[in-house]
Order: sequence, then structure tokens, then C-alpha cells
Amino acid sequence: MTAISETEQLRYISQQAADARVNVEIETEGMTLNLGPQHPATHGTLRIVAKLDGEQVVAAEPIMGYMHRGYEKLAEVRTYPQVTTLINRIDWVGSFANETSFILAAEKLMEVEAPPRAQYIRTILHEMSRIANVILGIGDMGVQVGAVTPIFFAFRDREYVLNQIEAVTGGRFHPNFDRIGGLKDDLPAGWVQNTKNSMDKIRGFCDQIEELMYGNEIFQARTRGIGIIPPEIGLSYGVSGVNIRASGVDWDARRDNMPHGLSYDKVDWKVWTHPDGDSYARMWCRLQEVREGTYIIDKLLDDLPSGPVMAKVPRIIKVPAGEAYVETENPLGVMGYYVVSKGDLNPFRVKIRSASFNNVAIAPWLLKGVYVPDIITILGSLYFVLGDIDR
Amino acid sequence: MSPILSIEIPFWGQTIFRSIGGLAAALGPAGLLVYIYLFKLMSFVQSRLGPMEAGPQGSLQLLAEVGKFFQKEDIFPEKADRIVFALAPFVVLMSTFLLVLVVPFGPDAWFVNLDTGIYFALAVSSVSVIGILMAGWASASKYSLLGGLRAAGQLIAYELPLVLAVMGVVIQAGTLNMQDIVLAQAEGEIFGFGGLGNPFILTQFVGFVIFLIAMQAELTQPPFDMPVAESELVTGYMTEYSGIRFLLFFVGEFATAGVFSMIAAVLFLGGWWVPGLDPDSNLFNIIGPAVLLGKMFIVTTLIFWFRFTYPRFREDQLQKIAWKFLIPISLANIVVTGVLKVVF
Amino acid sequence: MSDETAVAETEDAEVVLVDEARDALLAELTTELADGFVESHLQAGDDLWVRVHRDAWVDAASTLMHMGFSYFSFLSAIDWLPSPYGRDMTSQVDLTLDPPDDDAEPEQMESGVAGGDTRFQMFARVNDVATGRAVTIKADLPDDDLSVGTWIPVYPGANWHEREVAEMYGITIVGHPNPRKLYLPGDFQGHPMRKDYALLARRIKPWPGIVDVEPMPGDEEDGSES
Amino acid sequence: MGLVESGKLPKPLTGLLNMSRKYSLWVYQWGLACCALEMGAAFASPRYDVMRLGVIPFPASPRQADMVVISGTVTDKMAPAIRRLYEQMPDPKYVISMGSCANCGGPYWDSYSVTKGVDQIVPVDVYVPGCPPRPEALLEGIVMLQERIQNEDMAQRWAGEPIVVGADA
Repeated sequence: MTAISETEQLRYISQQAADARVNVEIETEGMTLNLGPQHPATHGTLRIVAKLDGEQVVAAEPIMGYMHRGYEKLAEVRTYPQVTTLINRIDWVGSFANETSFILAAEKLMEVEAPPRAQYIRTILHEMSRIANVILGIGDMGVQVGAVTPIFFAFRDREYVLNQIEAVTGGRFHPNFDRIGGLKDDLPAGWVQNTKNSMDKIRGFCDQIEELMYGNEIFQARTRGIGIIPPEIGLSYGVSGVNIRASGVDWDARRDNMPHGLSYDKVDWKVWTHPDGDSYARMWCRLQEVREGTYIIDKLLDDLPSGPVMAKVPRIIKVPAGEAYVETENPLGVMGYYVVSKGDLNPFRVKIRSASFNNVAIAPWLLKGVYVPDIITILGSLYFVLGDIDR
Repeated sequence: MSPILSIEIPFWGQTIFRSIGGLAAALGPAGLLVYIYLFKLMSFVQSRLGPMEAGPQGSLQLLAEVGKFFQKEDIFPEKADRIVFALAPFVVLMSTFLLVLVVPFGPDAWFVNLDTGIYFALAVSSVSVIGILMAGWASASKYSLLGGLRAAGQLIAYELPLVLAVMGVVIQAGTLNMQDIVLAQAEGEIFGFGGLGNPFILTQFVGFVIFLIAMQAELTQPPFDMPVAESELVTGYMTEYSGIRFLLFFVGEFATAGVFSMIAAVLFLGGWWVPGLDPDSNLFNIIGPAVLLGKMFIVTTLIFWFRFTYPRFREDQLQKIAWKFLIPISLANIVVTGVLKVVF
Repeated sequence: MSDETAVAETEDAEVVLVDEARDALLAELTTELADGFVESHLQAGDDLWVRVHRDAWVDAASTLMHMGFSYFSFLSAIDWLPSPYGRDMTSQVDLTLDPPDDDAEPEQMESGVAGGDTRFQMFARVNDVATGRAVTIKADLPDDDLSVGTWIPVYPGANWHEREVAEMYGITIVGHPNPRKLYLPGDFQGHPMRKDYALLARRIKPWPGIVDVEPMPGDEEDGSES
Repeated sequence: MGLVESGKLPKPLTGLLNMSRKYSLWVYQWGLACCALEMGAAFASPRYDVMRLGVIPFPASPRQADMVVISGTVTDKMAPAIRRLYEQMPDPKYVISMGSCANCGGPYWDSYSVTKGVDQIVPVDVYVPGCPPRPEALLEGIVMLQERIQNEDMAQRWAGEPIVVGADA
């Protein structure tokens, strides 16, 4: 790769090595290990260049851009409905959640509000994409620490959620279902009951994985005390979502900063936090969120209002000039869109504040002084999606 | 040359017979293990079907694999040490074949009846370390090097509990000869009751568990598979191998699993002997191998069940288990066994 | 949160919304930033924008940090130049059927909320997770000196964001420890997020377009032979 | 190449060798973007279970792979790595390009950083269209590739046109 000259990289790493929290008294010849860009541990195409002393990491630097597709530029040359199609593919594991905040930002500029039924369905689909996303993260964590089986269970039970998403939106995981002012369609017949059955299955998966994986002594030995994020450090890096809640920060954009257009305030639910801040805490909180998500969906389905799913909006969408920032609590963390409009068919500027970008920014700090296997554990527990980093 | 099956066979005939037998004894279990465990049991654990298309229930899948690997290009990395790189898989496989030598399959069905059989087995099992180190070093890849070094550290650390666990059996049987260990179990009795003989798993249960754990580590199976950790080191020392040479490693891995399980079966489960039958009868020369295979499957099932369900330890945790837990416990086991041996 | 409750829930735009929390925050920021404060925009019940002087950009970060805005959300830049390619940058127009009008009057540059005088503007957003407050900070960059101080000492998370800005807009981040390209290959030319950076695929092969009829620029000979 | 050079072999032997390659496709998962998830579903989900067909998704190293599924957006920064990976694989090797992005750039056709089609970098045997294709589509691509391998003459590799899933439908 031509991206970085090795000497440049080494100089930077050795600079960082000075303050690394490792014992550098014994002078041994270091080794630079290059994980990626395609490596089983990096969820795709993240590349980690780690300078090692034995098996201990002196300094590690993630290198990304292998999945950079230029979303912010492309969004400037597409109309608003076209942007929705595009941004589906940012966090490709939980697609619907990507749409929500952009649509809400556009709605805010246009000063329209979706009808209550659409808001409910939006919230349900948002939670479903969270479940589809996080389940996979949990299964993948198993693979990262060497247990092959959980990922198969994750893929098996994820299908239940994908089936329901497909039944209502027509797409397994790029729904493109959200519209400015509401939703494309109403729910199909029988969907509510099927979804409730699926949620039962998901809760079964949670129980199974909690016993099989989280209760395993080796899993705990591998994850407890590994990669601790102190709350204040995490916040200054912009770490959000589960990763910061696992450090004891009780802050959830769904509860504390919920934008208009979602229905999280209509039901009772709990924000799960964990005081430890290590890899185990992050994975534990993820599992609890999946379970909580199933309850949120159940409750929302119970009092689903009737009515239209689309507000009155013009056929050709021109968003009035202005600036708006809307953030939602996405599966990976806080995702926000800063939309600048000049009153055209297409946005003037879309700044995508994606969760993983900030979550992974803390990796160089976290990876100093750990062992090579812990790189994988920590990255796995931070749980990022490359599209969400590189955009 | 001693007779096999009490039939007089000329020397050259015996050589051929033994060669075929040795290959079958090492590769047969390997093939069975790959099919039954890697394809079918793993798929069952993961609620899948496994290979189904090649042959009925995918039973010919293995032949397809072997045939495929023979057709693959044999790649040498540019900076590899070619001779060492080429030899490494054979060294690993050699260790397996040397192991098979001392395994008794029946009262007369054996390849070599060494008086120091178990000692020999434990010694040659370490040869594979050299092969793995060769592979790791010669590949000129950092992943391979890390994998090779991890493997060396791991195999050396677990050699000790392995040997110490066997010591208990040796003390109880009073011999290093594997054949005599089987006979000792066949003729032994527990508190005067000889109907079951005395499979050492009953009296040496601690030793059996330690042996099993150490064996898992020697075989670099999860949860001790750091040398080949797929999610960290890609496949460790095998990273740069392709085609036939990879096949040799692959076969070596499973053949060693089979042979080690056979040794475990011999040491702790009574080898080829079945309770209730006369251990001297010629019948055991016929059914002995099958009995041993059956007992081997008991051990391998345990090994592979752990493999498919457990996460992987970290390298330092692995060393900690060996030095802080397994070795002290096995030493205590030897002391207790020695005392009891004197008492009874 | 608290600020939301201060807003009267109403759909009538004529009613002047009162946002006490943000008013107080704005007052506090104005005193804290002192000379660095340039302009602000408060959208009651919604959001707060504050524009600071370029030289006060780094001070603003530490000020905000001391005021409890411990959570770093994002940092980026905007290029306010109207696209010189006009509407051909929107996919609604087919260049072959509807060639762009070169004589069209260039649009006037117009900045967004909280104003702005120059082409490039930095903006960043920080949150206070304890109280739920959030503020967007902007700073104009003079056209002849596209450089700004780094936020890394205050918000270490700004590291990658600043690299992204430097790469995408060609803005120099003074004091950045690792000013390499973040996303693009090392030999990439240009700063793609600038408005005058053309997307080649749109200029040469307009969508849906007729693929491979026009030769790529620079290899006319190859195009004619094949 | 291994035992089989490009020389002529008796027909039954060729058939046997082809059959063994057909049923033992170790696949290297080059998961790049969204399609990687559908590829993962095809390989790891019990509902699709590609192992039935003899496709083994184990190898983490390209050296042991027979086939690579390039699923997702190929960027200019990634392109050299893909080329290198392809060269690291031992012959005979097959490439499946999965999804619109890998086929032609997909929704990023006008992006400044995306390679418009992986076939500019490596030769592709099977194109699986879709954004993303369903796992069933990938399975069909694999089955069609297996049919081709069954009738393959080693001397004439690359002679045929690439397979496009769903083209004749």
C-alpha cells in the first residue's frame, strides 16, 4: 500500500511509544505487526499497525479509509430521497436506524411531523435494526475470542428479525422505507403478532447466549478488566452508545435527547449501565439492550395508534434553507446528521456524525500496553462497523 | 520379529503389512475425525447440516478435499527458507507416525513393543514442536513467527503436566510398556472386585483430567489454540502453506488428535481390552483395533466438544494454568498415588 | 430534558418561544468567550450556534470543557462556495441532453446560521451529558490563511476529525501531531469536499448516460482504437 | 500448479479431479461492505448453510483458499490489497464478485474513491447482482460455478464468459 510510508509510520509510533504504559527498560528489538486491511479480527477492512514488544503492544494506530466511499460529497449531489437510499448503507448491519436521524433532520427543516402511527412504526423498526445489529455483534465477539458457535446462533436468530423487517419494508436490511413526513407503507396484516413471536425468539437467544457465552469462565477471563474506558476519557473522545454506558455514564440519546418524531417517551424502559467499563461490561450492556429492545417493541406494538402513516408533503421535496442537527441513539452509538440546506432539491452539506468513528478513535489510547489477543478482544467489544467509520 | 495374529509372515511381507497398517492407524482415525467431528458434529452443534452433496450425507467430502489439495499450486513465499519450509510439514507428520508405533492394538497386534513405550511416545510427541517452529520461522511471515513461537511455548509448557499425569499410571501399573499397562488394567482389581478390571480412569481420575487438558493444549485445539488462532494470527504457523503441504499439516493435526486419544484410551480406559473377556485370547487381535477405536472416540468426543463450544484463552493465561494449577496438582497426584501404591 | 420542558408545546409559529436554558447558556458563553465571541444564533427549543473568532477557536474548546461540555460530538468544516458546476451536480439533469449553461450568473456566496464572511468555516459540536445541553461552535477561516489550531489537547477525540478536515478541505491544522491523510490513498490529489472539486464520473459520463461512448480524457488514441 | 499441469488427462480422471475441486471449495471471505453480511448469512446462517454444497468457509489465509467472494464496495485504497490477495491464492482459483458495488461501483458510481468494478483488478468468474444480493443469490452463483468446474478443462481456464447470476431468467 502506498498510503503511508513505513518510516513515517514508525516515527509516529516511536513518538507514541515514549508515553506508552509499558515497561520499556528491557531493550528488545520491536516488531511491527500489521493487522488488516483484511483480517478476520477487524470486522472488515480496518487496518491496525501495532508496534510490539514480544506480544505486548507498545503502540497501535488504526488506519482506515479502505471503505471510504465519500458519502458527504455524494450526499451533496443527490436529492433528499436519494440520500436516504445512500445512507442506508453507512451502518449496514442496522440500516433502518441510519435513515431515521436524517429523515428527522429533514423534517425539522421542513417543519413537518409524521403522524403518530408512523412515529410508532419508525421507533419499532429502529429498535429492530438495533436488535439485528447488536445480536450480530454479540455473536461476532464470540468468534473474536475463539468460540465459533455463537455466531451461528446469532445468524440463525437474526433471521427472525430480518424476516419481520422484510415483511414490512421489502428489504432484508436496506429498507429505504422512511420518507420525509412518514413511512412508505403501513404494516402488513398479521405483522404485529408475528413480531411478538419473533421477540420471544430473540429473548430466547439472549438467555441462551448469556448462559453459553457470558457465563463461560474463559470468556470472562478474556474480557474482564480488559480495555477499561474511564468515563471522562471516553466522553472527551466522543465515545457514545453502549460503549460509554458500560463505563457508568447514564446517558442515552433515546431518553435524554430524543428528537421529535420517535416514540421512545411513550413507553417505560430502562437504560442499562455498568460500572466497570471493561470489555465484558460493554458486551453485557449490549445483551441487556437487545432484551430491553424486545420489550420496547412489545409495548409499542400493544398501543400502536391507528391512522395514516404519511403526512402531507409536496411530491417534489425541496427543503427550506436552514441548518439542523439531529442525533439518534443508533445501535452503535449516537449518530447525527448536520444538514445544511439552501432550499434546493439536494442538501448543501451533510455532515455525518457516525458513532463508530468516534468510538474507534479511542482505540490507540486503549491498545497501549495490551497483548496481541487483547487487541482483538477490545476491538470486538468496541463493536464497530467499517461503513460507520469510513463513511 | 514377533508374529502378528499368530501367523508366520515373511519379513518383506511384514514390512508391507506394517507400512499399510501404520498408515491406516494414523490416517484412518484422522479422516474419521475430520468427517465425524469437523463436518458433522460441529454442524450439529451449530444447528446446521454440514456437507451433504458429495456422496450420501457428504461422506465423500473427504476424498474431494484430498483430491482438491493435490491439484493445488504449491506456493513458496518469496522470502521463505525453501528447504525448511518444505520439510516442516513432514516433520510434524513424522511425529504422528512415530507415536503410532508404540500403540498396542491387541495382545499381539502392535508395531513395536518397547519396554519404555510410554516414555518413547511422550518423547516423540515433542518432535512436532520442531516442525512447527520450522514452519513458523521459514514462512518469513510475522503471523507465522508469532504462531510458531506461541506453539513452542505452549507445547513445552504442557509437556510437563502431560508427563506428570502419566507418571501416576506408570506408578500404578509398575511398567513403562504400553502393552503391559493394558494388561495391568485388564488384570487389576478394585478392592478385590476384578470383574471390570481396573481401568485407570477410576483410580487415576485426576491424572485423566490433567492428561486431557494437557492433551488439548498439545494438540492446539480450542480453548488452547492460540498458535493457530484464526481471529488473531490468521492460522499461525500454517498461514503461508498451501496445497499438499497444508494438507499434511491438516492431516497431522487430526491424526495426532487421534493417536493421542488412542494413547489416552490405552492409559486410562483399558486400551483394546473389554471387561469380561480373557485378555490373552486371539479374539482381541481381531476386535482389539475396533475396541481401541471406540474408546478413542470417547476421548475425541470430549476434545472436540470443548473445541466447538469454548472460547480461547490468552497466551499468558494458558501458561498460568500449566504452571500454577496443572503441574502442582499432578505432582500431588503422583505423591498420593505413590503413597497408596505402598499402602495397598 | 430541562430545556425541552421550558418550551411551550405549540404549533403556532407566531408565538415567540422562550428558551430559558439556552438563553442562560448563551449569556454565559458570551461572557466566557469575551473577545472571541462574534455572533450567535438561538433557535428556541432546538439548538444554539455560536460563532467565534478564528484565533479564539482553541480557547473556545477549553472554555467549553470547563463549562461542563465534556462530550465531544464532532468537528468538521463547510465550504460555503456555491457549486461552480451548478445544477449538473444534481442527478436530475442529464448533461448530454441538457448541457450546463456556462454564461449563467454565478450564485452569491451565502453563509448559514450564525453568519459568516468567508468561504471556509469550521464547526464543531459538544455536549454536556449531565444536563443535556449542546452547542455548535463555528469559526470563519480567512481565505488567504486556511489554518486553525488543534483541539486535541482539550478533546483528544478531535484527532481524526481534524485529519479528516485537513484532508477533505485542505485546511491546515496547526499543532496536529499526525497530519497524514486519513481516508484517501497517499497519492490522491485534491480536496474532495471542496465545492469546486468535480466528481469525474458525473462530468464525463452523465447519468444515466451512454457508457463508454466518449473516451476518457487523456487516452483518445486508445478510445478510438478499441 | 500441483499434480495437474495443463496437459491432457484421460477423461474419467479429469472428471474425478473436477469433481473433487467442485465439492471442496474453500472460500476466502473478502467481506467489504453490506454484502459481507449477506455473505456471512449464506456461510454462517443455519438457514442457508453453504457447507452443504462442500463450500468450506474456514480458511483465514488466502493460501488455503480456492475461491474468494469479493462482497462489497472496492475502494481505490483497497484495490492493491485485493490484487495482492488474488496473487497469493494458489491456482486453480475462482473469484465471485458479489453485489453491485463489486460488479460496477453500484450506488457509488460517481464517488471519487470507489473502484467501479472489481473486474478491473482481478478476473471474475461469477457476478452476483443485487444491492445486496440475497444469500440465495450467492448460493446460486456458487452452484453455477460448481457446474462449470465439473465440466472444466484445466487447459482452457478463462476461456469461457463469466457467469452472471439471473442473467438468463
